[in-house]
Formats: sequence, structure tokens, C-alpha cells
Amino acid sequence: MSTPTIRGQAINAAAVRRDFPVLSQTVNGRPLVYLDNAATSQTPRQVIDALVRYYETDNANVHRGIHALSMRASDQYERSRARLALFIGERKAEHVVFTRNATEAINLVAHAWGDRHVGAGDEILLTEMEHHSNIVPWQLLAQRKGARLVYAHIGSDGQLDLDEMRELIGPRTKLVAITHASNVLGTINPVAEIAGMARRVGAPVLLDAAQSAPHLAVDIEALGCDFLALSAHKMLGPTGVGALWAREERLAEMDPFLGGGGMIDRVDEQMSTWAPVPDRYEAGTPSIADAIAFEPAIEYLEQLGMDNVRQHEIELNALAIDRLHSMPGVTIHGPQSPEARAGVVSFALAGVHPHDIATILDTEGVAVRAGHHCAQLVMRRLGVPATTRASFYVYNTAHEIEALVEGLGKVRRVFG
Amino acid sequence: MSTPTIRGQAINAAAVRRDFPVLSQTVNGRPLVYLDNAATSQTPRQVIDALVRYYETDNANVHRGIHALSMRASDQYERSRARLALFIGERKAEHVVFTRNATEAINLVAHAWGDRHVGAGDEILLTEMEHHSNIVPWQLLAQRKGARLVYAHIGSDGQLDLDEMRELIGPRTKLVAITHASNVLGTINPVAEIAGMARRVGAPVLLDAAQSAPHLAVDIEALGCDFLALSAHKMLGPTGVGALWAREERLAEMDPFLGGGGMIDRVDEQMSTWAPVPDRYEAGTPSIADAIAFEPAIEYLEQLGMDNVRQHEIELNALAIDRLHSMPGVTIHGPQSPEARAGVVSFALAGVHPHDIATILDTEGVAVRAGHHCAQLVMRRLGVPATTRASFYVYNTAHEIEALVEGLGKVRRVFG
Amino acid sequence: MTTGASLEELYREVILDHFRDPRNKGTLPNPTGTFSGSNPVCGDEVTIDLVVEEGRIVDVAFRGEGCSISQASSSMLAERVVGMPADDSRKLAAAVRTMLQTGDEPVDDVGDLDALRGVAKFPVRVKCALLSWNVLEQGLNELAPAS
Amino acid sequence: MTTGASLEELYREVILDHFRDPRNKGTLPNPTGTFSGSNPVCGDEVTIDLVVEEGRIVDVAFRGEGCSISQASSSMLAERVVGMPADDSRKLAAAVRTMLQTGDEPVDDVGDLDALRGVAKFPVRVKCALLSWNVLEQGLNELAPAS
Ligand SMILES: Cc1ncc(COP(=O)(O)O)c(C=O)c1O
Ligand SMILES: Cc1ncc(COP(=O)(O)O)c(C=O)c1O
Repeated sequence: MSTPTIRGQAINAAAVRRDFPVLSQTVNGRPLVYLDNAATSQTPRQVIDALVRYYETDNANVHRGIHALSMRASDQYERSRARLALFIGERKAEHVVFTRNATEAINLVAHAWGDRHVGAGDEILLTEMEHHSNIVPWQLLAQRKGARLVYAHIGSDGQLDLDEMRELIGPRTKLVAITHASNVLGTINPVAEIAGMARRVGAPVLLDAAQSAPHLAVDIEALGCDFLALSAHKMLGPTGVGALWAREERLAEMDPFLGGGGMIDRVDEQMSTWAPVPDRYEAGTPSIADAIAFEPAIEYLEQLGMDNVRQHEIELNALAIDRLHSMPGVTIHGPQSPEARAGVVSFALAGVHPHDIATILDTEGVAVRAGHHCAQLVMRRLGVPATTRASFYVYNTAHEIEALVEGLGKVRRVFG
Repeated sequence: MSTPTIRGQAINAAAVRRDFPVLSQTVNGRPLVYLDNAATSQTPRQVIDALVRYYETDNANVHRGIHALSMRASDQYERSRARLALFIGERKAEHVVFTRNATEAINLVAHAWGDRHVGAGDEILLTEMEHHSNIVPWQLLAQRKGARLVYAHIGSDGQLDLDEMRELIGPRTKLVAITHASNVLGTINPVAEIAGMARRVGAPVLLDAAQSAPHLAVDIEALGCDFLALSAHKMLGPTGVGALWAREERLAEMDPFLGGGGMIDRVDEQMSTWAPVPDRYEAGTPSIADAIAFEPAIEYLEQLGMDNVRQHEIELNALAIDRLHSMPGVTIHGPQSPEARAGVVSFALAGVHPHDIATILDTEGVAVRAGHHCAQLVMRRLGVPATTRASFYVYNTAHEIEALVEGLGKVRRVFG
Repeated sequence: MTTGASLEELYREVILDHFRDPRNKGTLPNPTGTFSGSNPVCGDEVTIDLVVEEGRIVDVAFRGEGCSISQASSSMLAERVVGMPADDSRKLAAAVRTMLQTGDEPVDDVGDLDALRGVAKFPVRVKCALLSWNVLEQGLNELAPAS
Repeated sequence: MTTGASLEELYREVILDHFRDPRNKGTLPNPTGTFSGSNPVCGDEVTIDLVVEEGRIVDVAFRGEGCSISQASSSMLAERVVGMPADDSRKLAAAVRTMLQTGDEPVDDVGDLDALRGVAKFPVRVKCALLSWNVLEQGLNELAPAS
């Protein structure tokens, strides 16, 4: 194998890898090549250590306790919230609500904001490239309220058409819910422009940042969105915690959603009054350990620098696109430029179904995802039942892209 | 300090303690005495190890992946579900839905079942001893639907009155939602009898097992309930995961709740069709690591034996009640018999506010909870703003109850 | 994949052959019934046309979308069950299911279908191989209830 | 509690004295305004009656439910601000807040209230001590907007 070169100045992936115990294993006798980062990212030692530290020294329920452990747990929990807020450009920690994941954050908005503000005949504008998690909550809301979903189309270049967007956003538009980056095509959407259009009709913008917050610098002010959803498990953090950020004005116009301990002020038999945000939206015992262990994940990304993360992935994109294009029968879906996409490359190999590709790659230790990627509308737009997706992160290397390409050679041989 | 004796045959707490790293610390220079188990339990080495193992070897998104890590993660996730199902007497694993906590499980029923089956003028029967997590979801449902909440009262003995219950359950009763064990009074409710009454009017019973599943053998068939909610973090498991169990007939009459990835069959622009249970109710990436690490917690409890756990707590109850009664000015809330309660003892000390008690005990290393315990209706029934609560678990010892009593002596001296 | 399973066990020559050159693929002009199924997680879909006369499968055709395993399994099914009494094909389906789930050599003779046995070593692919058999059983239950 | 803080710093004699024997506890017959606040998490509640005339606090009474710290803080507040110009009591409230949050010796002289300084070492109890001061400020903002 010739040693492929990428500039590799942005991130020293070889050094980064040493922080990720999971990466040093072999799978089916071959070194694990983990290229399924858009599904979930791997976890650095620092995050695992934070979980262990929590359970070994500080485990206690938050907020309600006077004793030492409860105070320590509460302090760390709130510190993580503040860190996450700053990570996305928000100084007021209380505008960040911890959820289980991005999906729950979006459902929270659909209920707490949507049920109050969306009515019969209103429109919610989505795009065809949304993940099911940014479609189904709005379908359920639309069904409850008699509203309608309107979809912006994906062009043949894998991009949205801003002119179409401008036409679709009108007086009936009550909400615009779009992804920052597509989990299939990689496409990075022009959020600030779209938010500007939405602002002119007074419609808030919900940004699904599940695929962007892990991979590029996200700043709520520059983006101009009103709500933002993300998941820790896609950005080096643990499973079980995600977040909703909401602008102060929007928080003020939301009803409670999940009811229970911790979100109330006073409970009477028939009705209650509510605690201030963010507690109002965190009913019951939160994912305390996971939320606390999210902080070192954010810290890890900050230390790498989000611009470097982005640059590293552009380099991997460039190499992957180049190498895949050199193989006969490969079609790459989505924008062809490495800069136009997050670190996601979906492709087709003529005559071979993605599940067969994924199974054969797995025997070579290469983990990719095959399927509809929770984006059936994208599959229909592409005219395929499924795609094979390789997605990159800070620890991936040029060698691993070579391993992917070699694995595809084996696929070719089996199905030749 | 004279060595207190309890029979201590049920559980060897000294041996158990060695599995709990958190317990070997000192707080304010004194050995930690953790008596806040009703808020959250501590975590054995076995559970911490399972978390570490997951992140170091198997971390991947479940269900949707063909590669080795995803298969391993999926298998373990489903194995945990099956184990939990058996733990509560259910053989069909798919009747167990993983949630964040008991609170979310109850909210899930309030939306997915309640929105379809509860209408204007209908009644939901609760008890005054419910935790806010089993009150507020029903208030929000009642508000959406024009229904009414009806409350069974707590008698002066801290018990429900079955005759009153019989009167309150009538043709308008659409749901009975009760706690198995009170988190303040410790009261264990006669669920089977109440479920029998509810069955006669065709009303399903939701059982809040947050305080029972950790402490006594729970069997859905013997209890006769229709829904059951619990939290892992109260039963030696990690934070971030809980569960809803539902009877097959009830699952069949529930609508989807949270929408998103993993819970769909086919997604079209305006509407979708749903995956079978349990996936239908697990939108988005679940708390994978936490769910997987829940299994060794259940295994730990099974190995101790739930009857032994119960016996151990009865012994601690007996000792605590006895020693507290020997102190001047102490009132113990709830049933006075050690057998009539889960391992929870709430009390008042004349002339001293519970917060002052908790602060002073903390300086002695003794962690108790002071406040309304998310049960304001209980506080009002008791006529107090707050109580001090000591709650026990498998690792607590007779010595620790002595430490509590000594700490209360110090409280007396400060406020003497 | 269970460590130790090799690709050759999954992609037997006969499977690849059925995948490249599927038998009975298409539609039938006057089916007694048409039955469909899908695996929502992976998106495989299969539709089967059946002509059943007097408890016997007279003709079969299938179409659908899916990986080599689901396509080959459908093709092998179609080739095999034409002309079979419904009850026999039900027994065959049960034998194939057991074989796929256990990896054990089937008690009943399943002929060529034995080539699918290697799928058992790839648990995540078992449902691909099973899909058409589930659809067949569902169709027979409607058209020729077990005698 | 921060390790190293001792109970004596929290439960100063003057605090216990105000707790046992609260000053100005009760209601006023004709208050200019009545203001309430609570700490939902711990259940402490306080209600303050204020008589404000020409920018000066002429009379104060408080009532409520809570721990020794919140009761003593309310009592000390009531005793201290009677007769004070509203602006001065606002400054005092600010000084007490800073003292409670930092544990530093206050720049302005706060008199007896210095006894509350030890609360800063018990962060979870700070809100108990602050409650009545928040209610006072809120009341003054309504009755005697800052000049
Ligand atoms: C009786 C009871 N129900 C419900 C809950 C809520 O549990 P969680 O906060 O884990 O959702 C609790 C926990 O405090 C409880 O004690
Ligand atoms: C674009 C996008 N949105 C939302 C989600 C949902 O994230 P989660 O499953 O963590 O809720 C994903 C994850 O697959 C995603 O890629």
C-alpha cells in the first residue's frame, strides 16, 4: 500500500487516536477502521474517565440535595451546561436544556412551542434532506393541529435552491425546521440566509445541528436561528444526553412539555406552576452522569479547535472523493466539492447492494453504514433504496481511507 | 459507640460495600454515610465496568448497523431489555420500552395512551402520596382534554383507605395512577386490590414503581397493573435510563409519542407509518451505554435476591424507627411498623427546620435529604413545609443508623 | 459477523448465481394472490405473486428491492416451491427458518437451499434471507389455510 | 459545604438568636405594599409588608416558613431597614448579596449582618439567606423606583 498523503496539519490524528481506547481493537482480525461517525462518534478516555469519576466519587441526585455529593453533582451538571452554551455562542447557560438527544430536543419544540403557535392551515417548512427526527415530530404536530408540511427540494447538485426557499417562505409559514448538515449528502446549508428569509415573515428557525455541532464551529448569533438541537454522542460525548438551545423570546412563549419532579414551582391538586427555565423542561432525574461527561467532550473539541476539525475533515473528504472516483462503477452522492460537505461521503457501487458492501467491508474491519440513514426522502430523491456511507471524524486517517478503498476492491472481486 | 445489632442475615452489607467505590470516601473528614437512596442509589463496580467496557470496546449506534460494533451494541442493548422484562415477570421483552427515567415513562403513557382514551368529564384517579412525576403529567393531560383529577387521601396512619378507593373508582374513572411505594412515607400500597377494583370498571392501572422495583420483588402478573414505570438510577443502575412496561393490549391502543429516527416504518412527506413496539417508542439514539449497564445492576439485585433486599431494609427500618423514637422531639411520619414501609424513614425534629438538620448532618458525613421530596401534597397532608428523610439500601448498615442518630444529637446541641 | 465466519460461507456460488440471474422474477398475469413484505430497518422489499390451485402452488413470481441475500433467497424460493403442495412448502419454510436461525444442518432435506445456511453466521443478515419466506407463509395462510 | 467550613461559621450566635426570637415578625395593618417570594427547590417562603413614605422605609414586618438561615436573615433585614431611605436599603441589599456570594468582607459597613457572611461557605444555603433581600428589592422597585 502506497502511503497516501494529506497535508494533515490541522489535526494530528495519530496522536488523537491514542485517546480513544476503542480504536485499538481488531475486528475480524483486521485493525478497526471506524467510518460510522455520523451515526455515533467514539469516546475519548477523558469522557470515560469523567463517567467513572462521577460514579466513584460524586453520584447523587442534582438540585434538590444539601449534602456534599449532591452539591458536587449539581455543580458539575451546571458547569457542563454553561460550557455547552458557550460552545455554541450563548452566554446564558439557562437557555440550554439537556435532553436525551437531538430527537427529543426537536420533539420538545414541536410540543412546547408548536402546540401553542401552529394552527389549522399553517405551514411548517422543511427540506427533503431532513433526518426523520426533523420530519416526524412535525408530522405529528401537523396532524394534531391541521397544519401542513412544505418541503424545499434537493437539487441535482445536492444543494437547496435559495430561490425556491424564498418562494416557499410566506405568510403561512409558522416555522422553518432545517438541518445544518445532511447526514447522507454531507451538504452544509446556508442557514444565515434562510434564517434571514424566515425573519422577514416572523417565522422562527429550528436548526438541526446534530451533524454540524460535532464538525464545524456553530455560532447561534451568526446563524440567526431560534432553536438548535444537538446530541452529545455524535460529538465525542456519551450516549443519553443532548440539548436544546432556544432564544430567550422563544423560551418565553413555550408551554411545559414533560411534567414531573424538578420542573415545578408549586403543585396543587388540579394544576401547578412551573419552575424557571431550564428546569421547567427537565422533568425527572436527568442523565446526570452523561451530562457531566459531556463537558470533557466539548473541552476536547475546543482544544483541537473546531476550525481544525473542519479542515481535517475537508482533507479526508478530498482524499475519499478522489480515491472513490478512481474506482469504476462508483457514484458519489451529494456535492462533489470536499468543502461543500461535512465529513460524510455516501456512494453507490454499480450492481452491488449497500448491505453487501457493508458486510464485506466489515470482514475487513471497516465499519461503514448501509441503509436509508433515517432519510427516506433523500433516498427517494436519489432514486436508490439505500446508500453506503463513510463518515469521518478527528481520529480518522488517510490510511483508513485507503483501507476503505481496498475493501471496496474486495467487494468488486466477490461480485465481479 | 455501642455496637448495634441487627440480625443481618439477609444481606452481608459489609461485603456488598466493597463493590461500591463511592462509599469508601470521607466527607468533611468523616466516613460517608449515604442515606439518600430514595433520591438515587449508588453504583456498583460491575455497572461502572459495563459502562467502561461499552465505550472502550463496543460503542456504536444500535439497530441500524451491519458492522461488528453495531451488532455487539445492539445485542447487549436487547439483552438488557429482556433481562429487565424478566425481572418484573414479563417474558416478552418487546413490552419493555427504554426511557430516560420513570418520569418520562409516565409522560409517555399520558400522551400515547391518555390523549387517545381520556376525554372531557373523565376522571383520573391518583393518590395524595404521589410524587410530582405521577401528578403533573396527568394535570397536563387533564388540561388538554378537559378531564379531572381525583385524589385518594392519606389516612393518619400513612395508608390509603381501600373503602374510599372503592368509592372513588367509578364509571368515569379512565385511569388509576398510583405509586407502589411512597418516597416520603415509605408506605407500600395494596396494588393488587386496587387493580382489582379498577378492572371492574375497565380502567387501566399505571403503577409508579420507582420506589418499589429497587426494594422489593415486583411481579406484574401478581400486581395486575397495566403500565409500570421505573428508573435505573434508583436500583443500582446508571442515570439516563428508565423503562415503561405495558401490557400487550395497552400497547395496541397507544399512539406514537416522540417522533424520529428508529420509530418509523415508512416516511412520506405528510405522514409516516410506525415500527412495531418497542422501537415505536424509542425515537432517536437511545441511552445505549446506560441501558446496557442497567443489566449488571439487575443481575446484582437478582444475585442478592429481592426478598433479602426487602428483609435487610425492614431490619434497618426497625432499628431506625426504634432509635429515632428514643430521641426527644422526634416525630416519624407514615406507617410506624417497619414491615409496612419500603426502606424510607421521614421524620421531624421539633423546633429545627429540615434544611438545618441536613446541613449539620452533612458536616458529620451523613447524607440525608431535606425538603418536599417532590411530594408537596404529602407535605400539606402532614402539615409541614418539608421533612428530613433517611432512605436505605443494600449497603447500609446498623452502624450508619447510629451515625445518623449521633448526628441528630449534634443538631440538638446546635439548636439546644 | 461472528468472528471466524468467512465471506465464502455467505456468498456461496449458488447464491451469487441466483442474485445475478434471478429465477421467476417478474409478475404473473392472473395470480390467486399478491403478497408483500419489507424490512423497515434495512429497506428490503419483496412482493410475491402466487397461483394456488387445490392446495398446490402452481406458479410463483417475485419482485422487489434488496441485497444479494434477499434477492437470491426469493429466487431460490420461487424456483423451489413451484408445483409443491402448500403444506409441503410450509414445512420447507419452517425448515429454512430453523436453519437460518441455528446454522444447523436441516433435518428435512432442503436441497439447494442449504446454500443459505452460511447466513446464520451473519446474524444481522438473517432477516434478509427470511423476508421472502415470511411473505410466502403469510400468502399461504390466506390462500390455502393449513389442512 | 466546602470542606474546612465549620458549623460555627454558619450558625453564629446572632443568627440563632434572630431565629429563636425573630424581630418584626407578623403583619402590618396598612402596608404600602406586600411582597412575597419563595425558593421552589427548598420550599422556603417569605412575605414582607412594607410601609414606604417619601422614599423612606417607615415600617417592615415579615412572615414565612423556612430554615433558621432564611428566618434569621428576614428578621435581621426587618430590624435593620426600618427607617432607612429606600436607596440606602437597596445599597445594603447589594452589599449583602455580594457578601453572601463571595464570602468577602463587605466594602460598605453592614453591621450585624456581617454574621451572615459564614453562609457563603455553604453555597447551597446562600439562597436561604438571600430570599428576603430579593423580596425587599422587588418591593422597593415597585414602591420607590430608584432615584
Ligand atoms: C415515587 C417516585 N416516583 C417517580 C419518581 C421519579 O423518578 P425519576 O426522577 O427517576 O424520573 C421518583 C423519584 O424521585 C419517586 O420517588
Ligand atoms: C441530521 C440528523 N438529525 C438528527 C439526528 C438524530 O440524532 P439522535 O438520534 O442523537 O437524536 C441525526 C442522527 O442520526 C442526524 O444525523
